[in-house]
Amino acid sequence: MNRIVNQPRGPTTQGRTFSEEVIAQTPGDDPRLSMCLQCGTCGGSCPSGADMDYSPRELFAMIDADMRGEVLSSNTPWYCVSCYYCMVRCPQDIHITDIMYTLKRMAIQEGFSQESNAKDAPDFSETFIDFVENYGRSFELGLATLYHLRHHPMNAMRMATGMGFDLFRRGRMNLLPTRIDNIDQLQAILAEAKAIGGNGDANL
Amino acid sequence: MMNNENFEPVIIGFTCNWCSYRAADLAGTARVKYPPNVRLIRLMCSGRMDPTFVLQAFAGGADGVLITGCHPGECHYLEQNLKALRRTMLLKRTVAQFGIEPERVRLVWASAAEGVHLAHMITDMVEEIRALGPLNWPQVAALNGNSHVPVLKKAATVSEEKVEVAA
Amino acid sequence: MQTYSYYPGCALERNAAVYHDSLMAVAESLDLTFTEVEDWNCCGATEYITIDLIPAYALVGRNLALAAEQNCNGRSLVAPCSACFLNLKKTDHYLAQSPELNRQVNQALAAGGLHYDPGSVHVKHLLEIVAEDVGFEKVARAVKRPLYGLKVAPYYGCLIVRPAFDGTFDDAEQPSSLDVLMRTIGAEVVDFPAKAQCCGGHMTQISEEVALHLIHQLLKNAVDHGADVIAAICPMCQLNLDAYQDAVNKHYGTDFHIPILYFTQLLGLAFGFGEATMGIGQELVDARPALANIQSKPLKPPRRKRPSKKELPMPPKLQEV
Amino acid sequence: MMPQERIGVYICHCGSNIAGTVDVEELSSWAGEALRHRGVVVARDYKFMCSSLGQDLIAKDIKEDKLTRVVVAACSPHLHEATFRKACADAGLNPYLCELVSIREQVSWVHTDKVAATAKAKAVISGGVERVIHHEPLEPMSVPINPATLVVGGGIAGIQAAMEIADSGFHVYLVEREPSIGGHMAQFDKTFPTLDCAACILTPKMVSIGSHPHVTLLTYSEVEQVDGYVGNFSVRVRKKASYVNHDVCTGCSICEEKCPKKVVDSVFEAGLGYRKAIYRPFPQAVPKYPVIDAENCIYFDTGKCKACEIHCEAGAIDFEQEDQIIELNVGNIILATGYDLFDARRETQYGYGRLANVFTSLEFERLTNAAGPTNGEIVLRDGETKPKAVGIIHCVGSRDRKFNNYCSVICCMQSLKFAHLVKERTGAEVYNFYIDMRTAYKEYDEFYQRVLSEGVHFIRGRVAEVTDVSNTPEEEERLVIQTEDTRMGKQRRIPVDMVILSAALEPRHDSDEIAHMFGISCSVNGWFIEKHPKLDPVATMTEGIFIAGCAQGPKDIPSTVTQGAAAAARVLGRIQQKELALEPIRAEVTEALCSGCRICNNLCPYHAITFDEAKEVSVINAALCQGCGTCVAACPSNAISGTQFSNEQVMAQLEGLLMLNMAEPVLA
Repeated sequence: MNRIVNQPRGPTTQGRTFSEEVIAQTPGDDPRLSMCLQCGTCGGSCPSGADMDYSPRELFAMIDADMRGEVLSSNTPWYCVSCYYCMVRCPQDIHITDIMYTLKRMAIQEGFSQESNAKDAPDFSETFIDFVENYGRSFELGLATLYHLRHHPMNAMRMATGMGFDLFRRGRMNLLPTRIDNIDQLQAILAEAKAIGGNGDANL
Repeated sequence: MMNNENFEPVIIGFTCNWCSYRAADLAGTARVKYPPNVRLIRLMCSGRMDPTFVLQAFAGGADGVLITGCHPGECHYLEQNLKALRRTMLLKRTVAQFGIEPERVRLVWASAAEGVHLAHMITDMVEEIRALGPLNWPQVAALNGNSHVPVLKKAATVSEEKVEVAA
Repeated sequence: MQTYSYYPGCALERNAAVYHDSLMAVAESLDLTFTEVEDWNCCGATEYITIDLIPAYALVGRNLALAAEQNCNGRSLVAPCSACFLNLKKTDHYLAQSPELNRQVNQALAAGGLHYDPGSVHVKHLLEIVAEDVGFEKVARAVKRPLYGLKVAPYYGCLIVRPAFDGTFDDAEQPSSLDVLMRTIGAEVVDFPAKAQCCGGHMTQISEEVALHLIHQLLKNAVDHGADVIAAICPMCQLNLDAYQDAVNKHYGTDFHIPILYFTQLLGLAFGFGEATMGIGQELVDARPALANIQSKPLKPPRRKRPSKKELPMPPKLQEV
Repeated sequence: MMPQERIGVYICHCGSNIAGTVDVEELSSWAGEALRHRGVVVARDYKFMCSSLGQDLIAKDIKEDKLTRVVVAACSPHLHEATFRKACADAGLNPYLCELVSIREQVSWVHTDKVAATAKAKAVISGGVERVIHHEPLEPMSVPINPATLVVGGGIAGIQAAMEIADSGFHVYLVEREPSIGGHMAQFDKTFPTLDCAACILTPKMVSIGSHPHVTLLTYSEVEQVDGYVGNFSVRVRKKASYVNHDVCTGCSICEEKCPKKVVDSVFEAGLGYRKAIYRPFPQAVPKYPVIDAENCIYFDTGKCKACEIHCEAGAIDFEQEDQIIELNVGNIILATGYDLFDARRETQYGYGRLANVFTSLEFERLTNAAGPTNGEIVLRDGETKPKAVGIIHCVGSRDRKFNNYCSVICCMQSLKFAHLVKERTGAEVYNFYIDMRTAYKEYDEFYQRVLSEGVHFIRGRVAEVTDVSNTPEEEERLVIQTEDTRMGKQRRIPVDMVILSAALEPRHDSDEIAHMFGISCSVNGWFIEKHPKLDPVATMTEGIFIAGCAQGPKDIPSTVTQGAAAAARVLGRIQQKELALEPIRAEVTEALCSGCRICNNLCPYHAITFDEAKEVSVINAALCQGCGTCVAACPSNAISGTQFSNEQVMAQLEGLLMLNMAEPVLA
């Protein structure tokens, strides 16, 4: 990374700064990103904060400095466990967790998600939604196995022989998820939703 | 239908001496530009805004009326701006009954620090009224004789009283 | 008799089937009826929103639209899974806040012949309705076999109390409704300061290290305070604490074997249902040894040690829910 | 019809400020022509109307042309209305017959098109001309000022204000809710930044107020009702029964010693210590007499005990005593009602109320106070263990949208003081956790430097949580402060034995009711609103009501004392004037028109409108009326007129603005 952050990097091709883009793509009336005081409540509250390469607070400063590449290749959003501690404690009511989801979507869209050391996470999400799109229901443990088969064959073996087997034995694991009756309807809705633009500006 | 683009509406603005009139002063001091379609009348408080003034403004040829006051909770006279709020709500209903688009009456809160905000609101309102076109009020002639105005005012005041009792 | 629309969520179909079954059993004792939303789909968990915004909201939107359509008399929609609860509630909340998002999501729903007006479905978590709508008094009346002597650590996790969209029903940091509920059925509630901490969610799949750390912290805190059993209100929490306990022990060299039961299972036991009916034994860490601690009479409260003369007074506690 | 008035119109160039955008010559010639039929006899433009030459121009015309009305088109009336009114008065014209219309702030500075700007300026002048025709000569009203003053609140702000006024020889009634004056300052041990002992500097002031010949001290008392207006308020005060006859009590305190009922003292000891059911909050209390807290008294509960009565040799105990109602007449009122401390239990993640060794700032003040429950020893809640590490958390309940959006001003300095005291008295490791360090005042940053040099740790980061969930053996049985150290962007967990929460200052829980009773208002945050935040910080919008100290907003002791003195100075100024001139912008009822509907009665925020049952009409008290005009607008019979803002004036201005007054119809 450059040692000096050159400012301003200016608006992107869509005529918006990076910060404005993040705000526009985050649902709700206003994620209040610009209100950050840099107090560190979020970074301090985060259960997986120790493993993040930047604290959420630092990411917000970097967003403000238009450090798009650095922000989108950070592992921070991928380590977010969605516990919402940061959001309820933030003295400025910034929608931190929602912003993390926005950053994940942007990272995937712009091909940055493979940069971070959490590069398997997007695949996990993709695998999950494959199930949802095909069956209408998810399949948490089958999903885990399939995911691990792709990325961590050893873990998958462990799942299959250890815990997975135990769960299966207790009838807590399916071999196939249930399919909803009206899967056509769901698929039509999702197809239309994707056609609308996926990351359409929620705030426009 | 006339071409509204060339239409220059006349808007009468009622401002409160303590906040919004000072906001207008501040817009001036800060050289914030807005269209020259608004002419302001200074009142001591938005609570002074008599519904008759608004009807008279329309009768006299105004295309819109802007009422401005202190933000709720910041009224110089404790809470008279809330009375202006209630009156404006009733007034919008009353003018609608007279065939006037309620959008022609607009209530805006502006503190003495919000010169830019007030200027934006004025610009926005001018554009909105321009899009609506000139006020076309069949009763104008009748009202010019002033005969309806006290009746109207009474109606608005009495219903305000009811609102206050209900509240 | 109170009737609710019911959104079980995927986990209750299989992995957390005991949660569903035990709920259905205790529902009768509490005069509750649940009408399952027909043909509901997955809420997307925390995954769909990671990939695509509008489809993620449309996915949840379909459930809300179905619930609204099938819900003729303004019943609340109840989700027993905290993640489902949050997704349903959050979607409704943001759709109401953002007209453009609402328009786009409804455009997608229209492709399936559906429509949803934000605000028309009132989403509640199962614990919320037991604590607030049913009330502790009614629960107390249903108790036949109080769980005297069973030391329970009430575990809330995150998503029922956080984020606080339109105000949650309980404190975001130190909630107390489940504590009161467990005391109502005779159990002894242990102090469990970690009660609203995160179970790791899907981090078991992303970074096992992080997940095991969080799970370890929870298990340790419950065991440190002498809990026999942890009461859970969410299938994800139950799964992580139950299924990864072995991995935690291996990783940290610990020897935890604290069972994780759904709060409905404990309610059922107190209401007099048998262990088998309550699905005891489905958990990986066997709950039966812990349940053997249940006494027929309340334990004598431990003698409070006399405070020293020097001791300074504590501020009065804020009232529990 | 011949116009009745002779009007002069004066247009200011303001250098190029107006003339650059508005065609001023065109304006003056237009006004002279087009408004002649409305009475304009002279219209001039001049480079700077507000200059003495400009003013002379007006004066000369008033005299020579016998002008009866003047319209000046220049800058905002808020800038030069007084100037031109005075110029008119000097020339013999009643100042209220002059109208200033703004063609600078509202025309030349905000518009760019010269033609459009000139057209608008014409409308503005036309409105002014129409309005001024309906102006009436007015005289300022005057009201006599009762020289006695009521000060509400006996903290340092109220004490200072009372002292200044009483020392000047005027009488003060000082009303205090608690049994003693002294307020929060009396609870403190040391005061920053000089660390002088609070009691040493405060108690002499308390004593001299208590014995001042010009002060009537009404402790254990509350104001119940306020009527009247500036110069002449009548105030009803309830003096609560203390069940102790002050005429015979010697203040020996044997009753306190013998009282068997111990109660947690949640006021003076901030909940950290005990008092008896009969008590003085602290030994140096002023007045020195104890009160019986009937709620906790065994006698009042069971009818038995009377230990205090038995042991009182003076026979001062009087269980039959009743509340006393005292009526006061005063000319001015100073409200110095202080603040409440934020209830730190609401910020659950810091564990106050759950974790024994989490203390609030006020608890810690009592802990360090030599007269406090531990005789000044800094120990844990067990009353004996000395802490080895102490964390001090700033901004608890402040700068947080969930609780209070504002900075509580004193917490940084207070936390530095705490850090110093802990370090000095226990040698413990001290950690300060802050968002921003705010030490902006004389000698304040120097104090920060001093505490830095004493080896106190400063961690920039708002604490995420204080927890007893331990992760490591070092954390066992201790409190762990988890935060992001924003200096390095790393999470830190710091085990300590004691946590001190620098809790926010909040408006008194009943500040809304107090404001309503005295006819003033509260800001969104609940603090009393001053007349002007910078230029009139101790006056309020209600004449005769002043505010001082934390009731107006969080502040430290020096600022509080300054405000107390400032409010006193304002009151003294009023008293010395003996009577007060009021702006004659008032509403009046024309009795003949009033239908007696009473709609206006409840609309007045100042309770200025009453109903005369005999005449069946509403009556407005001119001294109470502040001229907002709400009643004028609401009167369905047009029976109320507002001077300077009458219906006729506004309607006329409206017609003028819409150019309905032109001899030839002009399409606006």
